Amino acid sequence: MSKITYRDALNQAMCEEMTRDESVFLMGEEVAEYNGAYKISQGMLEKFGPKRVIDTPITELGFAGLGVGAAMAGLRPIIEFMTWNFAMLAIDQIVNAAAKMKYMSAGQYSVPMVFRGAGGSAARVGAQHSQSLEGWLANVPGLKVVMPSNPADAKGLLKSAIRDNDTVIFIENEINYCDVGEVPDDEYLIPLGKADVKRSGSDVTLVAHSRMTGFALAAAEELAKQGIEAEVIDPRTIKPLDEATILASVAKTNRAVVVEEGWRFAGIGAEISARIMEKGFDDLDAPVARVTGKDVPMAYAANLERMTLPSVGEIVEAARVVCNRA
Amino acid sequence: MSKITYRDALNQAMCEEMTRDESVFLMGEEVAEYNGAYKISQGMLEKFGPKRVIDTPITELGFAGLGVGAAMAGLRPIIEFMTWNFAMLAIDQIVNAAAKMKYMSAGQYSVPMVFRGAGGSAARVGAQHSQSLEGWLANVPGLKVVMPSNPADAKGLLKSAIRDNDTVIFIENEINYCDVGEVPDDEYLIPLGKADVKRSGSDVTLVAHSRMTGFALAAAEELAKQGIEAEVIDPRTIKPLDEATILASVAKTNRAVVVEEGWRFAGIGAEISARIMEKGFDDLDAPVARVTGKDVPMAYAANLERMTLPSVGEIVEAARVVCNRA
Amino acid sequence: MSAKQTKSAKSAVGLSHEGRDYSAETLTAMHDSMLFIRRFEEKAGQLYGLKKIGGFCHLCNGQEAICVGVEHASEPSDYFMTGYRDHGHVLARGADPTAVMAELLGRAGGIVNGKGGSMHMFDAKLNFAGGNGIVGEQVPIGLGFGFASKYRDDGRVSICFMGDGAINQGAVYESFNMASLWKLPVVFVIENNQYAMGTSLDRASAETHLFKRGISFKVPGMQLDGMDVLEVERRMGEALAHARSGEGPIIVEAITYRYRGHSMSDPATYRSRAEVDEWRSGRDPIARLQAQMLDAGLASEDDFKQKDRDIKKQVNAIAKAAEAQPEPDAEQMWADVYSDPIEGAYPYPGKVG
Amino acid sequence: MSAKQTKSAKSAVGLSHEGRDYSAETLTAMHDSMLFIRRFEEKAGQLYGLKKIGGFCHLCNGQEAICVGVEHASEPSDYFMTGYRDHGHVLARGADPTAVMAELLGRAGGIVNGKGGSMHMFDAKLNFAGGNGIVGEQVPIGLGFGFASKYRDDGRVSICFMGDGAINQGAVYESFNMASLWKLPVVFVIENNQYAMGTSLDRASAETHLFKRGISFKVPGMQLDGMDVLEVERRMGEALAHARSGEGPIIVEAITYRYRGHSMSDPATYRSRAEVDEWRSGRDPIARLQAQMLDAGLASEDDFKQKDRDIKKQVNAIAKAAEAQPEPDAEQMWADVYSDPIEGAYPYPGKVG
Ligand SMILES: Cc1ncc(C[n+]2csc(CCOP(=O)(O)OP(=O)(O)O)c2C)c(N)n1
Ligand SMILES: Cc1ncc(C[n+]2csc(CCOP(=O)(O)OP(=O)(O)O)c2C)c(N)n1
Ligand SMILES: [Mg+2]
Ligand SMILES: [Mg+2]
Repeated sequence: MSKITYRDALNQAMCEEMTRDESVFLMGEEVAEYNGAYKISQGMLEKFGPKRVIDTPITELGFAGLGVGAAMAGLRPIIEFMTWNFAMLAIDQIVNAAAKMKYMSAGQYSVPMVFRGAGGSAARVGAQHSQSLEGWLANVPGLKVVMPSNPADAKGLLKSAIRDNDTVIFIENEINYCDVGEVPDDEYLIPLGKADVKRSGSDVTLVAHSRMTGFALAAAEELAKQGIEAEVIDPRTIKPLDEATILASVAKTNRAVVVEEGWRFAGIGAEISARIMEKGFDDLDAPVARVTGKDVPMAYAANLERMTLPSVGEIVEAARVVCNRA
Repeated sequence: MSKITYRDALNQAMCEEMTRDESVFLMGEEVAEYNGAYKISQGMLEKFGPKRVIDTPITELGFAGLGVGAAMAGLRPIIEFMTWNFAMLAIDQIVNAAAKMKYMSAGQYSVPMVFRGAGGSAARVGAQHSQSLEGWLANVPGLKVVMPSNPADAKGLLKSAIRDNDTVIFIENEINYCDVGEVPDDEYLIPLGKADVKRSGSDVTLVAHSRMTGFALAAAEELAKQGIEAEVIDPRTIKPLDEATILASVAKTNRAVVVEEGWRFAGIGAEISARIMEKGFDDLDAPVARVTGKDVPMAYAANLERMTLPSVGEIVEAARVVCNRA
Repeated sequence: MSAKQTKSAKSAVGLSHEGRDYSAETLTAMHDSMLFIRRFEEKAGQLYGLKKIGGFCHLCNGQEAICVGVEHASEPSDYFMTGYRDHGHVLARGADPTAVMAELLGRAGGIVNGKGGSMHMFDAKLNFAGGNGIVGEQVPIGLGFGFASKYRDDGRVSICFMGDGAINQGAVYESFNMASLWKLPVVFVIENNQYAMGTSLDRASAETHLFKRGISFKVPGMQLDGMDVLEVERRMGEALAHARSGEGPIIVEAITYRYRGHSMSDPATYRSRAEVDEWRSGRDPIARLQAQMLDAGLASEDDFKQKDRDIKKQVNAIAKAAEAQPEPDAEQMWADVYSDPIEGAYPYPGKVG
Repeated sequence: MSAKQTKSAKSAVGLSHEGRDYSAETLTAMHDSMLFIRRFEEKAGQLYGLKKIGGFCHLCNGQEAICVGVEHASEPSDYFMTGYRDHGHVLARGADPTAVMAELLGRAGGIVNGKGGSMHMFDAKLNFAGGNGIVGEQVPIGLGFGFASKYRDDGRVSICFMGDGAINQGAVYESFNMASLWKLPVVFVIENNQYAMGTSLDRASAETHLFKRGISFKVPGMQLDGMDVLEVERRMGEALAHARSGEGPIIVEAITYRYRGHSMSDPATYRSRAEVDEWRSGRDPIARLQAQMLDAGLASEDDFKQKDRDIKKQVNAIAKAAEAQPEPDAEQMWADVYSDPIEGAYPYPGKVG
């Protein structure tokens, strides 16, 4: 095991896969000479040369489509969006082309590629730079959606995503980039579609992905002090969702809180909440609670930003409510 | 009362509002000289002239943004997407500009406009032309999402949408365009944000919007024959959702099925299902069931298309399940 | 026989045109291919009228010289990427016409198992990469094929078709810029049939000389008569040579005309009968090639009549065979969503909760 | 004093330049405006270093002649629409600098109540329409303002700024085409500072003469020295006259340079010290105007020194006043989402279910 950052974990995953497979390339804005806007691709231009690490003009729709075509032609593109906010410009290529191409062509063409970059809210970057798109993308059949919450997951999942023969939406978190964690020294893969129990507990299940996993773990610590043992589940892959792991936990705890940074209406939390009810109704002692970003655009001011995001306190409160301890 | 089509109802709504208010204009592909790809704007060029009924080049992102700017400058644009499928190209302007502008400018600018067109699946138009975007759009604060299911609602809601001072996403249904229904002769408005009980019943609540309202009503007829009285609720406005009407119904029936044409994962049904549980948990005698489009792109072949869409039979079956009659 | 006829460069010269020699076989192949597409689509139009074909159905009647000329100029390893008006292109490339007809009918033996329909033809073994329904979407994808060829240095060219309406989509210019900047082997073929649905070129485009639409990105362009299959073949050959040589992308604007409405449901009242007739009887690409072949003594009127009868018969047989096919298996609905489905998680059936 | 100084056309000629006369007052106003913006942003940079300003903060040091020259050429009723590098533009337009500084600090008295921050300045009463963070997104929106002016025939022009990186976004060409087709009164100002973050112009653009990027859409273009405020003012005046006259849109490419990194977090190692110095000491727009004014005997070195001291003092006072403000009220979080909120449905609080 070594201690490395989430950022370096992503970098290692790409470097290992690009070393292994000539057909993998990295393309995006500032990924090459600048070493990445958030330095995820540090050193990769030097290592792999300009043929495989490619700076683009600012044309998200165009280079996303380029990636789709290159993947159809047999390459394995990694397309970096500087942040996922900018991917809205490219969403037609992601959804109408990448996600549907295999189906429309009855399997003649597949689109094995990764779209990756930072999603959600960074710090103080305002309304247009603080959006969580995982709900939209997970809505779409043909896409897989992966969101790691720590360095080890980030590395193992990104390697799997690059090897996967489908289009994988890989959403990182800018605030997590500097997080440090233990990562195995030997090569490893983490399979897509498997949730991870980040903390065991018997009283309430907290389901939280990406940056919110950390919030949920912090809430669990606080809850433990109050005598409530929370189990924290990180789905890691949002679509397809590993509902078995979630349902098994709820069968044990009989209570659940779903946490997400994004907006509440028809978000990931809505899906998980609905699914727990559909398949675990009789296990539930209380309605599933959702803790989500507030239903407003993100403001710049520090206090408003703090209020808009879910907080550890809100998770604690929600858990107490579902445990009848509020 | 007169019997008119859903198509004519939309046409009348636009004509009345354009007559009332000089600042309203209609822009989109083929809306003027061609009288609309689906003839919604029949006769409007002749009536209002080329200044106010404007054909565009095929540039969804561009003319959506034009609409945003024109609305900020004080006009009241109606931007037609030939179908909502093409709006994916414009979604950055809808979400990052239209929805957030008022907030970002602290109310200095507002974006009073309507984006409208046919959503969902038409008949046999395949994967790229058969997508339901309401879940994505309803996810976004700042937008209102309206989806009428019959001619009278179409007219009254569109008039309200045009007068509303916010950005309204107005999603019609191509297959409903030829539906005929009673429409009041005198001018009327239907307020946004109010659901409508389309059929009263005591045994189970069916919540269904747009074309699925008709499916739910058909299912209710079938259920009645089987001794189950279904209440059918059409939210009409998806965002904000009139949860009070839905919860009141569930408080009476204790059982609910949510129907939507779109994909299940984090769709409208997930939101409604989660919300019923959150706020009506103790009223529920069975888990809420969802009947949705299958989690696949839409195929062209008639049999596959039929299977992919929700069916009346599936709604009946779901209702019987939640009523313990399956 | 399929729409694509064997190319042969070896045979004796049948016709010399603008400094280029065409063998009788080549000319016959081009002719037969165009005529086949014409008759095939007329049949499709009939079947649409009978409601056996559903949804959208966009015919290319009048535009056959472009796909056929491009096919004859290109290598089998070059990629074709196009929009929704794709029957002619896939047939010209050599796809099994029964599979194409079955696709239009939504049958099990369709070229994509009935899942795509008119707008979404694919034939990977012929490097026919679709078949896209979103106007302009195919352009960045076509760019990606060009990128892959440059990446692998495999000498292939990506041929990316678009219409005079598609040319206004922003993605086209993003693609022009990247193709030009990186000198990608892409030929952008604009099929300028002068209308995008009901919108005439000058009502949608500030610059109506579409071959100039690359100037702002240093992409050279050429304009040609898209009603003349020999001109298409010859100049497309030059364009392909340019792209293949590493000099970067090039635009080919082919002036053409569609005889029918935009799709089967369009009465096309936005243009005059006279305008249609002018193109249809004055500039028809099939009649033109026939006249050239007659002139050169390569065929007689009777030969053409017989050929036409043969093709019609053949097309009828194809339609019959396609119609006889069953609908796709129900399992097809769940197939091809993922290459690597995840156990226990997919498919997530849209069934009762 | 604010960044915008009163324009005056009445006074005696202070300087004649390229056939155009500028009063001493006008020259002083331009100078003071540029200098104010320079010092204001330096202060913002300091506050960012102290972590009092968060998120992204893009300074326009070196580029001041553009916003100031454009402001002086335009009418108060013309619209300004720009990207995220917007402090100079909003100040040049005449916004209250304390409100701008408070915005950067996320305070209650911010120009948008602290909700927007550096990238999202708005001042509707000055027709300053933002402040957009998505590269290129402002271009179709600016087109919409031009559309509205034509619709109302109100004689206003929409001035739409973008960078040399933004110019590659497809939406720009969709906008060029529509503006040209419909002859909308829009001036597209390209602030070509030769880098988009770390990407130099020639690594992103096939055609690096950006004023030519409208040729494919029949949008005329002009290139000017964006480090010369008088040239900006004069030629922008011509461009505005063109747009206002009904002749349609025009592109103005202003060649410029940003002295600082892309944003405060960018060390800008992608360019050499020498290159930066060449622009900074050789072509600085403030120094240049000062030299011209000295030459014309309109001011002395001491005047400029004193002015600089005054402005620095003023900026410090502004920063202090802004810093003294409280954070926005908590209710601001729920405000301004909708104009017509719907009773009982909004806000839907993100609280425990
Ligand atoms: C993005 C998008 N917008 C609109 C449409 C609807 N539509 C289909 S074809 C078409 C016209 C395209 O014209 P052109 O590019 O000239 O091609 P042609 O049909 O003439 O071959 C339009 C508007 C679409 N399919 N996709
Ligand atoms: C659509 C989009 N893509 C990427 C970014 C990230 N980004 C912000 S500024 C910028 C560079 C823009 O350069 P340019 O247009 O030259 O303007 P300048 O910063 O030089 O003023 C990039 C890539 C963004 N904000 N929006
Ligand atoms: Mg056309
Ligand atoms: Mg720049």
